[in-house]
Amino acid sequence: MANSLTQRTEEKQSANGSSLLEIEDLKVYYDTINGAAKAVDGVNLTVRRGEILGIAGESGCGKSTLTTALLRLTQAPGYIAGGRIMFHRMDGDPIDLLKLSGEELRKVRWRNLSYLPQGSMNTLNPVLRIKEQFLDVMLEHSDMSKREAEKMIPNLLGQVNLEPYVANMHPHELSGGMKQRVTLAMAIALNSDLMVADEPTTALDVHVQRVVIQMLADLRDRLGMTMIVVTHDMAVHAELADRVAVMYAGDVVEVGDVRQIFKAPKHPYTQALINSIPRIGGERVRLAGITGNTPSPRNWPSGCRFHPRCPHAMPVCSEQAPALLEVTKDLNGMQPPLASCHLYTQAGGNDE
Amino acid sequence: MIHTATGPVNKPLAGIRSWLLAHPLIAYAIRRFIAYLVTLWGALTLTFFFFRLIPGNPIGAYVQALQQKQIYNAGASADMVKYYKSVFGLDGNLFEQYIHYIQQLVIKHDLGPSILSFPTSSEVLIMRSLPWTIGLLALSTLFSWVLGLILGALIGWKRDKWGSEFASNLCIALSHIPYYFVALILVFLLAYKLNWFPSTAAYNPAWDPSWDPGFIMSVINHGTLPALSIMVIGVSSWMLSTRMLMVTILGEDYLTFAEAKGLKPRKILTRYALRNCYLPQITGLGITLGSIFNGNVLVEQLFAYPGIGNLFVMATQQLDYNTIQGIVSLAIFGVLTANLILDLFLPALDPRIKYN
Amino acid sequence: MGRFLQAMHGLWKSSHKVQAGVIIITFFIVVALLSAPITALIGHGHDPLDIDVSISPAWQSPNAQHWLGTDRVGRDILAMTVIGLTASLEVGVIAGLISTVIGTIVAFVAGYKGGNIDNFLSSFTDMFLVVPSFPLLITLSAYTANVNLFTIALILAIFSWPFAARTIRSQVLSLRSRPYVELAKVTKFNDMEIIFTELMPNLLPFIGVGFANAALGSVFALVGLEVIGLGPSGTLDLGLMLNWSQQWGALTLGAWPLFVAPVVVLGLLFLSVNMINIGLEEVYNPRLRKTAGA
Amino acid sequence: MSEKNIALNNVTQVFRGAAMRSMGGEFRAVDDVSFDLASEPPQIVSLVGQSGSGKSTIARIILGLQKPSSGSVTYNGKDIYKLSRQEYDIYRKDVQPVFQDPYSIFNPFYRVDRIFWTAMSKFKLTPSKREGLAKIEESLHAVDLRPEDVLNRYPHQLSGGQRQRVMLARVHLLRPKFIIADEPVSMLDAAVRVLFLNILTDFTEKYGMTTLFITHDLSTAYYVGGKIIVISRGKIVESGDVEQVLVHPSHPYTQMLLSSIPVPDPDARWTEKSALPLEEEETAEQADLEALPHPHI
Amino acid sequence: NDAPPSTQKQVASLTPTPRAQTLVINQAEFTTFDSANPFIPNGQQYNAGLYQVCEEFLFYFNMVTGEITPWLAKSWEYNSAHTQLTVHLNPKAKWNDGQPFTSKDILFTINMLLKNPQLSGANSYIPFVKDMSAPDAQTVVFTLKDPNPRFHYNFVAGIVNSQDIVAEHIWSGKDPMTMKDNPPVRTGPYKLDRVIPAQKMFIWKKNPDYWNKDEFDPKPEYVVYRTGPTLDSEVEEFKRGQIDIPANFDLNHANAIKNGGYQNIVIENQFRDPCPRGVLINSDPSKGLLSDSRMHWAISYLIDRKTLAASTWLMPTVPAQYPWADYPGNEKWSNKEIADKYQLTYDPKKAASLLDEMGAKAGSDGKRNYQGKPLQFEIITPQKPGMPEYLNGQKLADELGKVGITATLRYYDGAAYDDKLNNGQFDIVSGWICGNTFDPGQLYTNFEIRYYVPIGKNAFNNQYRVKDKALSDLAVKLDNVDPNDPKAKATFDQALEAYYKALPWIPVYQTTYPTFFNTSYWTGWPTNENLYNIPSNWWGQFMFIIGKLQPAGK
Ligand SMILES: Nc1ncnc2c1ncn2[C@@H]1O[C@H](COP(=O)(O)OP(=O)(O)OP(=O)(O)O)[C@@H](O)[C@H]1O
Ligand SMILES: Nc1ncnc2c1ncn2[C@@H]1O[C@H](COP(=O)(O)OP(=O)(O)OP(=O)(O)O)[C@@H](O)[C@H]1O
Ligand SMILES: [Mg+2]
Ligand SMILES: [Mg+2]
Repeated sequence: MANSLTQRTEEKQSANGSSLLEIEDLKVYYDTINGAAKAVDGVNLTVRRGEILGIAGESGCGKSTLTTALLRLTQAPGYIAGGRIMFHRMDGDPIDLLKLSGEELRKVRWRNLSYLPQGSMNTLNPVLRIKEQFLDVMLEHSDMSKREAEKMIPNLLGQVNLEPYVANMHPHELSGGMKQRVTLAMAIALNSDLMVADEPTTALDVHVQRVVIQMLADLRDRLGMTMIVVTHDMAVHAELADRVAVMYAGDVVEVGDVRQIFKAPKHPYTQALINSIPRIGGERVRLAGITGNTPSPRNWPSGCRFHPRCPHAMPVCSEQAPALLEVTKDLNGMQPPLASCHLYTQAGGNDE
Repeated sequence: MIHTATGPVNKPLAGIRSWLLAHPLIAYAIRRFIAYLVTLWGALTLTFFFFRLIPGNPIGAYVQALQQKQIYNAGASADMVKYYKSVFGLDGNLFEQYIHYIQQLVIKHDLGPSILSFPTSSEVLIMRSLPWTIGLLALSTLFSWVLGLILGALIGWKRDKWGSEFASNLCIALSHIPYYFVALILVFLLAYKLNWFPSTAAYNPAWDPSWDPGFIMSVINHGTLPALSIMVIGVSSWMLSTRMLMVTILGEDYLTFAEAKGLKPRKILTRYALRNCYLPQITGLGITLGSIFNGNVLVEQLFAYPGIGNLFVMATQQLDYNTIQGIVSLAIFGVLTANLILDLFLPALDPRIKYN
Repeated sequence: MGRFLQAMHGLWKSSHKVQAGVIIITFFIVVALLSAPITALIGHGHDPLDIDVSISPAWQSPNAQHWLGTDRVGRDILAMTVIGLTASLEVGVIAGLISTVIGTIVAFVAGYKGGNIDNFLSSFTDMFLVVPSFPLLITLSAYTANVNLFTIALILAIFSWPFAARTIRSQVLSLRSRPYVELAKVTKFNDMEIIFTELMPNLLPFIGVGFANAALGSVFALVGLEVIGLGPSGTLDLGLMLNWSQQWGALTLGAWPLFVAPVVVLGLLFLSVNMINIGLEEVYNPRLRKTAGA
Repeated sequence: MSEKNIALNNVTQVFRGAAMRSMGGEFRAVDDVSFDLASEPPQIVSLVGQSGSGKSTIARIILGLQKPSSGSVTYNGKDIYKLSRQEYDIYRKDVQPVFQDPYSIFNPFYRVDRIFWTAMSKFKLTPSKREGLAKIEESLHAVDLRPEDVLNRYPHQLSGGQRQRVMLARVHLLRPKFIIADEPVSMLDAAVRVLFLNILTDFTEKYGMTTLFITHDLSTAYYVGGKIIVISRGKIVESGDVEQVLVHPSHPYTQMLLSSIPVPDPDARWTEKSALPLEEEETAEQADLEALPHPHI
Repeated sequence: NDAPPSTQKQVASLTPTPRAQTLVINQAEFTTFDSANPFIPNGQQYNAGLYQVCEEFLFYFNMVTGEITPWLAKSWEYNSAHTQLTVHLNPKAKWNDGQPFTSKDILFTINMLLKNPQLSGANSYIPFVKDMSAPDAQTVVFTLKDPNPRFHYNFVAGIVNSQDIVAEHIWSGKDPMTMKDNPPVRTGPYKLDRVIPAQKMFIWKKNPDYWNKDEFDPKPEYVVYRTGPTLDSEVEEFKRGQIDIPANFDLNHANAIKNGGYQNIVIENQFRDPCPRGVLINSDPSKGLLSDSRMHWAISYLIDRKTLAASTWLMPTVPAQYPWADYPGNEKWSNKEIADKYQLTYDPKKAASLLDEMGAKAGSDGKRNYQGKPLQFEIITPQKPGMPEYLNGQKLADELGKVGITATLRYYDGAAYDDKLNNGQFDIVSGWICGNTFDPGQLYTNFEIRYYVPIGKNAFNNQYRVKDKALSDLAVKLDNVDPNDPKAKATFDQALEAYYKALPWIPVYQTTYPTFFNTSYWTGWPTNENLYNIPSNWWGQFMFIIGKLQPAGK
């Protein structure tokens, strides 16, 4: 069995770079007393095999909503209002995750898509031993015997630097960092194609945070797992991601290589974000930040949603929503990023 | 801080304190037991003074009742008053009476003679009624609990369905009704209008108590209405709290996570939701016992069921201190002990409960 | 207070159950407030509760003169119901108020002061909770002298305050270490000001629900006492009517209204308070509803 | 204006309880901590450390919200628990907090402006309503808020950043000598965080307020500048100028903290694996981390 | 499914005995006791059959006819000074364990009482008996300390029962305070078969060796006393023929049953209860206005006896003028002239003028004040709300209110009521007037000043704290007068007039407890036409009813 997992890793790595997940015009809304909150409103995004895609953006911009929707875990009062999520399996045709029946979906989950939820302090069932929770998922999605599966658990725990005896413990006997790592071990148990990690480091103390970040990077390298890592901490993206998607107000405003995002951000929002990160050492400069308020998902601003806070806002910005387009200007030899900003559109008077 | 089951406590500590720290289970049990004793003592003392401070001197009234028998010209007798005061532990001031009461209870385990059935001791009366009450209460409570748990879990699990919403609203409405209200309506409908069930007594008197199936059927037949009045409310309140728990648990991360793991719904329901659901309900069971006894008094009185509640009402009318206090003490003792047992054993069932 | 009214308005709009409950209870309150003119109307000038079988014979079936018939001594059952409802509500409100006040004070002292005071008060409350209250209630009500509506309410309140105290105390505990309380402290608020201006307003919903439950609980506890014939006073209320219907075998005589009228009124009273409770719960506990705004 | 000063003298805070069983029944959240804050020259002093190291406890002790188990806090040389009525009033006015959680700092029952009005009436700032309003508006402007966005609103109608800035406006209104800011930015987004920090540093200079800035984030501590105190497990392990301590950390604990921070630069990724043992959280063993001698800042 | 195999009929038996051989009597709630010791509490449960079928008395008084029937005894006589009473026993009498019933048993019983003052009833003898002797097995002689023409009343069952006599061979050497005497050894035609506490049921079985079998042989093999269910259910039991005597019916139900087509019902509503309902006043001097007899009359004028008699009692009845039941036998105590002079009428105007006369004037708000304080009375009653006495009290409170006196009414339960009464902590009682069992002298004893104790102390006689010298003197005088002496009538009339003048107890109406019998299994019940003995099933005299019953032949 362990062999077949390695085999899987090799298969997956051989397909690196091809697209794994294509999100098209995804809309996730919440029903509220004051009308629908359009938390995710028309997101387009592609995830490539083997990469770590970082999703950044300030609190409330819809990051968690997006990730839960990817696994179809959206809970009432939320609902998926439209779009497609095409998943390209190793074998066979791409499937639209949003069209799967309950049973089909159940099979895809964990085998193909695993998930590390935000605040994974409470993701473990308090009344079951760690071992049992591993077995539940392993026996469900493969045809190993219980014996074989049990044998694999110490190995999986070892991968996240946990001792084998942890398998016999109950969740409350573990510290937060340990729980996080147990969840992580569970997420890699079946060597799924894609792992979605929502804020994997946020609640952790600094040095545990470092350990987890390094572990994620390591897992990708060794298992060839594709990952989506959501966090608002830009430094983590700098440390971990291959590409970064920046979300603002329920939409992706810029996607690009991590270096490009940090060195040459295109969208004014991304720029402001990058310019708000204090650094240790060197001369202290006064950073600018972003003035103004985060808009409400019940009532996004018209046109470009960033325009009320944008230092470069033009009249067109409030009228017309810019599309997410490739920006080829000032590339400095990096991959062309996608950005939705009138600074780079014809409507904005920037004909490229 | 991490608490590992396997990791030894390596800090050198001294004395009993350290020993207790090293044996948290025993330390917990001792602490819990002390708390139990203190609450028990407190509650018993509270009721003792409560009853003794009620206006109305039973002995004067009592002697009067004896005198009324006399047709002609009976005078008061100081001897009589004195004698009965000592018999009933009513001589001396309140504090002496209290000491006497505690001594009697703790050392002799004796409640003293009843007024209701003098000179028979109150225990005898209580013990005579107790089996009926326990039979009625224990069965209907347990049955309500199990049924409520199962149905509650179901309506919690299917909470989006119309039927489940209806059921839960119905439960909310029913769960707060007083027992006797249900009893009244049941008697009106099932006993008076339809004549399906008898509305009084515990069994058909034509039978002698025995293990005869006919007698047992008769007991069941007579117990149905009182049990139903307790259960209608019991089941719906357990359903309600189970549903609430279920809904809370369904919102927990570990359930979302279980779903993300692609487990079969049945497995999620049983291993993830239910397992977490019934444990807190065991604690709940202990807590409700107290109020069940309250309602039981009324139900038994309404159905002339020969249990503790019925006895209590009669004892009250005679101001039979010993019996009244015996019953109340028994109820307090029962509730507290049930809670103690549950508290001591629950951690064995529920890994989450740490002994602190 | 503007916010309070606004919240009430939002509540009213957001739940049909709350609306239904409020309408029923308002109707009852209006009937209770107008009980004097209503009974006068029922009696066509006479006192419909006066006992004189030469004027109003006993055990009449419902008729044009007496919509719900008359009882054993010729009193009008509809008038009895109106008066009974009034008395029941009055007892409920007084008992609810007393128990809420006691419960709230105990809860605030215990929860806010903490330490040994809290330990003592909480143990005391817990003891009250394990003592079977109904038996004590029976005894107390049987032997209390000079009973009137107020004393009954007081007796009932003695046994219902611990519930309010317990729930409110836990809320106080959770609120008292809130940063805004600490901010108030560093702004030189004293304890009383903190309790009344910082904590109390946020606990109003709890206090309100506690009041409603205590009031309803007291109404029903009293009716319970009376049903088994141990009511502490002769005040004509709904429970006494139920007791009479049993004692006098009203059903055999075809005088079902003596039983049915109080049962229906109590049932509606109960239903209305619970509808409001359910409605509130649904509005405030979003997990319990399918979609927001249900 | 005369110089004022807050001094912590061997302050120790011990928590007892069953929950501390694994620690032998008691837990020293703050362990023999001494340092001074002086109003002249006004400066920012950052207090950094891991979660649970005792930072908030120190803040609460300084604010008089918690009485230390031993040691004392003095204000201008007088124990804060022994102040006369007048002195106490002055102390209260001079030492004001900014708390961590922007969500629970406002009583949800009241409009946001209430915190200004109560502060003004309690500290007897203005006689008339009109003047008061003018002052409030001035303070709001000082923190880049438009009065119409804030006044007459309920807290839930404001964003986290706005709320934290309202707290700053309150400080502006009161002009205390000392601000005790307990993790004021940890719940804010990066962009808003910078705005807040800018205002805070401006205040220090403009109004001469000495700020005790508590944070677990070394980069923000660096950003605000001034002095720094590093605390671990209730003990001060290192202190000094921010540049000195964070660029050339001398203590292994500080070094460990620094090395754990991801650097916001994709070209400067960690090359080696963390040197820390992985199994236990409470590593960075304290055995060799001895408390430094009484630091004076 | 609920019927036992032994009962083949459709109707389930409510007893474990064959229905056709059983007399089933429902009772209001009682406790099942396990002691038949009549000298300590609970041995005297009068509604469980003990006094009706198991125990017998020396003499029985039939109030309906005014006759005294000798039973265990044959006769009594006094010496002329009324200082010695001789009782002659029936030589046939035997205990139900076969031992003869003799004078030694009486001597033993009374001696036990004399020696144990804490025993119930001891005070009926200690102050009076100087000496006792039993010249032979059938003769007992009591020598009294003072003349007493009524000492024999102790041995005549008037209301319910009289002095219990216990068997020496059972009791001697036992501690009378803990002796249970269970099953009771008495002389009656039935023995205790068993008690079923869970059913609150006593089953009495015929004693085949009953001493008086030749002359008195009741037909039912079993007599069952049980606690009946609620009224509505009891009606059902009655209609199914499961019970012979209901406990809770009133006339309306009986009529409803009869009109509903059930013919096996006998309704008897002629027998007067010996106690008219009344209003009794705490006349203690410290009670101010209440101690004034004019106030008593004022209250009397506020009682609308006619309306009450028609409305509140279990059936329509008649107003009372005398403080005793209107038995034919009581005719000899009445005096038309005095009664007409002191007519008890409803006249609120008179009441008001009496109040004015006493100085209880109404203030501007209509409320009357007395000596500067507003007048306020608490009426108490031992009967639950809705019961006749309660309703009477309520009416009185209303009427008092109308003349400007605030009055509240409160029901007190069992011991609490007794306590209030004994300690004098009440103003007015709405209850009943009892006392005249054999002659009014017994009643007036309650007004003797020598029994007066102040409020707060237990009173056993004169609980109403009456301190009327004239009435008291006459009462004392009557104590020493033989009521059967024709010369006594004048004193009785004087006492009656003194009573009316003081009016401490105010009669309201005569009372009748209608009784109902089922003829499905037993016939021969007393009827209105043939009321041959007291029909109340909780009285000792009920034995004679049982003796007359015949099986209905089913
Ligand atoms: N249950 C809900 N009902 C209504 N609105 C909701 C609900 N859950 C989320 N939202 C709204 O959806 C928007 C996006 O929320 P989401 O949790 O996805 O943000 P996020 O980017 O993950 O933020 P964070 O960094 O704080 O986790 C927010 O504005 C939030 O208010
Ligand atoms: N009232 C209390 N009772 C018991 N322990 C407490 C109490 N207050 C704080 N502690 C403990 O004291 C330690 C220090 O807490 P403190 O809040 O000062 O840490 P901190 O440095 O502010 O941490 P964080 O960064 O998480 O806010 C913690 O371990 C905490 O659990
Ligand atoms: Mg999120
Ligand atoms: Mg903190």
